[in-house]
Amino acid sequence: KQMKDLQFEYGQTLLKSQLEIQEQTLRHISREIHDNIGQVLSLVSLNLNTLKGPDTEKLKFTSGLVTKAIDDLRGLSKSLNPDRVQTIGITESIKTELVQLERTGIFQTTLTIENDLYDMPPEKTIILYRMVQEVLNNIIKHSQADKILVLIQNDSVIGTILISDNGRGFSVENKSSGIGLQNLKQRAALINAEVRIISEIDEGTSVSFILKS
Amino acid sequence: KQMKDLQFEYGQTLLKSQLEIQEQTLRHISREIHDNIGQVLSLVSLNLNTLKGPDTEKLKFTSGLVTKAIDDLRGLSKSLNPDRVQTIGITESIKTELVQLERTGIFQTTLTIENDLYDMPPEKTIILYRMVQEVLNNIIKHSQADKILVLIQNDSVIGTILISDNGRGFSVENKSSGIGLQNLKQRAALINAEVRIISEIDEGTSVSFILKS
Amino acid sequence: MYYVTLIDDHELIRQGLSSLISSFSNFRVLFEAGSGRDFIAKLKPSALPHLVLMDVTMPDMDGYETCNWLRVNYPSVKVIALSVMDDEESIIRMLKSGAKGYLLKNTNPAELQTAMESVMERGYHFNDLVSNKV
Ligand SMILES: Nc1ncnc2c1ncn2[C@@H]1O[C@H](COP(=O)(O)OP(=O)(O)OP(=O)(O)O)[C@@H](O)[C@H]1O
Ligand SMILES: Nc1ncnc2c1ncn2[C@@H]1O[C@H](COP(=O)(O)OP(=O)(O)OP(=O)(O)O)[C@@H](O)[C@H]1O
Ligand SMILES: [K+]
Ligand SMILES: [Mg+2]
Ligand SMILES: [Mg+2]
Ligand SMILES: [Mg+2]
Repeated sequence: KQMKDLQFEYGQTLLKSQLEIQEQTLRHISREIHDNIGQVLSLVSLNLNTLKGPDTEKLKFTSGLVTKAIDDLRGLSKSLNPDRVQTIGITESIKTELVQLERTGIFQTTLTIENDLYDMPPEKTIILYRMVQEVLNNIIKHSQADKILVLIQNDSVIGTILISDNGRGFSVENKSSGIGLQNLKQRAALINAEVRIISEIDEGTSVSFILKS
Repeated sequence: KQMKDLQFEYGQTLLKSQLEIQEQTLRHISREIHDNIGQVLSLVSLNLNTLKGPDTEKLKFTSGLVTKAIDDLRGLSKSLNPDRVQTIGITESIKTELVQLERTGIFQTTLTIENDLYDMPPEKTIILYRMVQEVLNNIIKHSQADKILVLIQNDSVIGTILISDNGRGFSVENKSSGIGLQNLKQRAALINAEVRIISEIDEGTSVSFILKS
Repeated sequence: MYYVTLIDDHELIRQGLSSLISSFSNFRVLFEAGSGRDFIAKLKPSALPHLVLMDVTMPDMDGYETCNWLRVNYPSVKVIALSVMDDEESIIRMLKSGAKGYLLKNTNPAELQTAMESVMERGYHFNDLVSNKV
């Protein structure tokens, strides 16, 4: 009994230490980008725009590249916020994920919101977000789909997030081993939610999270 | 009892989810820097070096700035590795911290290694590293010191990390509340280590970790 | 001729801006400062700048504080914020603190000059960054 408590505590402390180290890295990088690299590139950009020379075309092109690098760094700097998911909420986080999937050029995605979900506590948001990511990762890894639909509903007592793909599907009973779907159920139980998986070979897959308040 | 288990599991899952999200952010940013921003800037650098114009001085200067930005990004990309501390080990991690402290221009640091510590399990390394960081952060925040000494010893049964500063010191008995030093003792217990704090007003502070194998 | 002061903790940026502004025929750099505190120490009430180009994040005394200080003590001195950040919060806070325009540091020189002229002649400069926020 005491032994078990100690092991628990060890596990907790380890996770916390890892988290703290990563948070510090994120903060450090965000600061470096902001205080240093972004500034230096701004100056490059300023200088390029005042350079004169015979090769104006090339100068313009190069200057465009620097602008792109600055914009990209700014984007990174924003996504570095360790509390991003909590701050923007689950619906916005899903949007961001879908935009990234679209960018791959492989998936066409549709998000439909029939009444947005109520705000939920930050901890719940984080666990739910990881669950959504697991489902999306499964689609990327296993489905061979080219369309992804996400439907968000809220009938004031129960909220639903439904994620479906038009891929190869699988037999839910005889699925191969993996810990993703197992984790999903465990995590759902912890946030008072339910997971429903419907899939049929060649008929695509749909996973829904039923959120009870 | 069951209730307690559930709460604990919830806490674990929450920490894990946060860790996973951060890891993903780190990986994403590392990839972006490497595949995208770094490449774009390399192209900028190339272009600048082939540009001709009346203002060679400015061109050279600007090109130097781009090279600096590329080098800095490469440095960031390295520190983005989520497992960095585990990979390079505790002694190297301490070196990196001290180099950063030197860079502030406020502290002069000395690291002495009398027999390096034995390799330890990755989890232990991470917890120990956080403990070292807490001590260094306390020096930064509270000590008003300008010198930091770190001594690493290993007499084959017991390893020691001693960190001392030449700052204002404090009364260990009547210290003001903070959770840093408390955490230190708890964490030490978990990795089978001991913490000794010696401090006296105006006489500096030294904190040692005694690592039993 | 308008006199300009540059406040930025990044020395390279100050140098770059300073040499750029020296090429604008209607502006001259009066002095440079590395933070709000440094600025206040160097400021001579008998020789105020017409315009300040102000960084946002600086140690010691940041752009918001310095802007507010100017608004209270020398309301005639105009401020344009120059930053690498384009987030809503920074922009709104700088404008609320009294900045008459907000530009990114990689703004091209022609637009910078236009903005400086606009603030001196009309009292403000609206670009997309600013208009979307007010
Ligand atoms: N959207 C999907 N389309 C097709 N097959 C799927 C889909 N989602 C899951 N599967 C099938 O179910 C199996 C189990 O999924 P699960 O997420 O548990 O494990 P995994 O993804 O293989 O590994 P991991 O532990 O990394 O998640 C997968 O191996 C795959 O065969
Ligand atoms: N190296 C040091 N030099 C001088 N005083 C110190 C030093 N280390 C700790 N102290 C004193 O001991 C107190 C307790 O330290 P502790 O790390 O527990 O808390 P803290 O640093 O104030 O807050 P935190 O919870 O963020 O760590 C500090 O507030 C400070 O007064
Ligand atoms: K001039
Ligand atoms: Mg999976
Ligand atoms: Mg502390
Ligand atoms: Mg700055």
